[in-house]
Amino acid sequence: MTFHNKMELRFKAKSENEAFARVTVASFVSQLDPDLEQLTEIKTVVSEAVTNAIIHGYEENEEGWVFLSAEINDNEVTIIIRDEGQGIKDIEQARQPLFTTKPEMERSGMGFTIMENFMDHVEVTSEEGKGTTVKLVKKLITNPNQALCN
Amino acid sequence: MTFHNKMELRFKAKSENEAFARVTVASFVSQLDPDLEQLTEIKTVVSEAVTNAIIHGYEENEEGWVFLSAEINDNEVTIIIRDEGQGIKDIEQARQPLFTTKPEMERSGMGFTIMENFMDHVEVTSEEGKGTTVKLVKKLITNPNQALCN
Amino acid sequence: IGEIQRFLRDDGSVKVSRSLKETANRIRRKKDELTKELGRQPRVSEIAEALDISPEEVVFAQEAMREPASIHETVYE
Ligand SMILES: Nc1ncnc2c1ncn2[C@@H]1O[C@H](COP(=O)(O)OP(=O)(O)O)[C@@H](O)[C@H]1O
Ligand SMILES: Nc1ncnc2c1ncn2[C@@H]1O[C@H](COP(=O)(O)OP(=O)(O)O)[C@@H](O)[C@H]1O
Ligand SMILES: [Mg+2]
Ligand SMILES: [Mg+2]
Repeated sequence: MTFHNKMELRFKAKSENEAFARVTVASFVSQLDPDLEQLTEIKTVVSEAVTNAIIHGYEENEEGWVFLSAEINDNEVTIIIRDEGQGIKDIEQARQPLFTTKPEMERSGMGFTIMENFMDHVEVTSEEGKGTTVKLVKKLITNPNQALCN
Repeated sequence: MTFHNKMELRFKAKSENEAFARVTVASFVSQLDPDLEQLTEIKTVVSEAVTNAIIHGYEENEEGWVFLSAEINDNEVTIIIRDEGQGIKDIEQARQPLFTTKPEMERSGMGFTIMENFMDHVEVTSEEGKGTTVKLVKKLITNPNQALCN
Repeated sequence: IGEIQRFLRDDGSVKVSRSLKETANRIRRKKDELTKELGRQPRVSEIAEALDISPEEVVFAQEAMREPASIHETVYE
């Protein structure tokens, strides 16, 4: 392994911080020089996971903390988003496309599906009354010349 | 008090993270939509304090963590940058304009002076062998119309 | 006098939201230009170099495209 970097962040469960979290992770990942498409994918999944923590985990109680870490190992990024909110009863069901417990809020139920589509690996652990952790891993194509040789 | 927000961050003492820290704070503070000049001032002081933690506190030992928090209370921003590095022997001397212990690195010795000029309040605490904490406070002009009425 | 200075300063000030939006527009134009030129999506560094800002600043400014930085701006501009 030649390149390693890590950051850990926590912020209040306020909807204003969704954009903040997205910029923070994207700016950290920009050290790997991804292309703009990959960067947009990462921003999108961070958005989805952080929004879930805020509106489902804490039901917008701004006292709650959202925990976020990002780690770079060579060209692989691991992002962990965690809350200490209400947790998920049935994770398998929650991950189904279109499943949502908040249809009244115009939620699409596509959050987890988007994460699965844009990332190489998505791991969800949760305990009712304790909170939820989402681990997201993605290998970036960081050097176009290298990609050509594969 | 009507608006409150807080974030806490830590990251490895790598020079790559200086730009990351600067943009992270800028993106957090931009929730207040300050004027560009004030945001530039904040980015500059974060740069100076984080660079100090990395190159003086840890002497670029990448194992070290730099701790950064930012808090908004109405239009006042408080930024704390802390390291657990080697600490400062004589704080008063360190804060003098042009004083530097690393003249060989083309350091200007103006870091603390810049912080004092751009912020309303600068507090430095340090213990040799334990680390250094820099607390920076600034009131932002967030609404020009309001300023007119004063 | 303090108030007058403050007034003068405010009068000449540029809000961050506006400045970011301008940078975001430059980024979008550069991105389209480079996509055509290279036949692929540009990398963050390629945009950053072309506009002479850091990759982190590219990310930050790009965000201004997605959402207005303040409600004030949505309503009044
Ligand atoms: N952090 C979380 N805490 C509690 N419940 C969650 C969390 N994340 C997701 N969920 C549950 O999983 C469901 C599906 O999530 P998602 O696919 O993002 O769709 P949506 O957010 O549109 O409902 C949510 O409706 C919610 O019930
Ligand atoms: N976080 C820190 N840990 C240890 N020493 C520090 C730290 N920050 C500043 N110093 C000391 O204070 C001096 C003055 O800092 P500064 O005004 O930023 O100038 P410069 O960084 O150019 O030397 C430094 O040369 C260093 O000796
Ligand atoms: Mg969702
Ligand atoms: Mg310095």
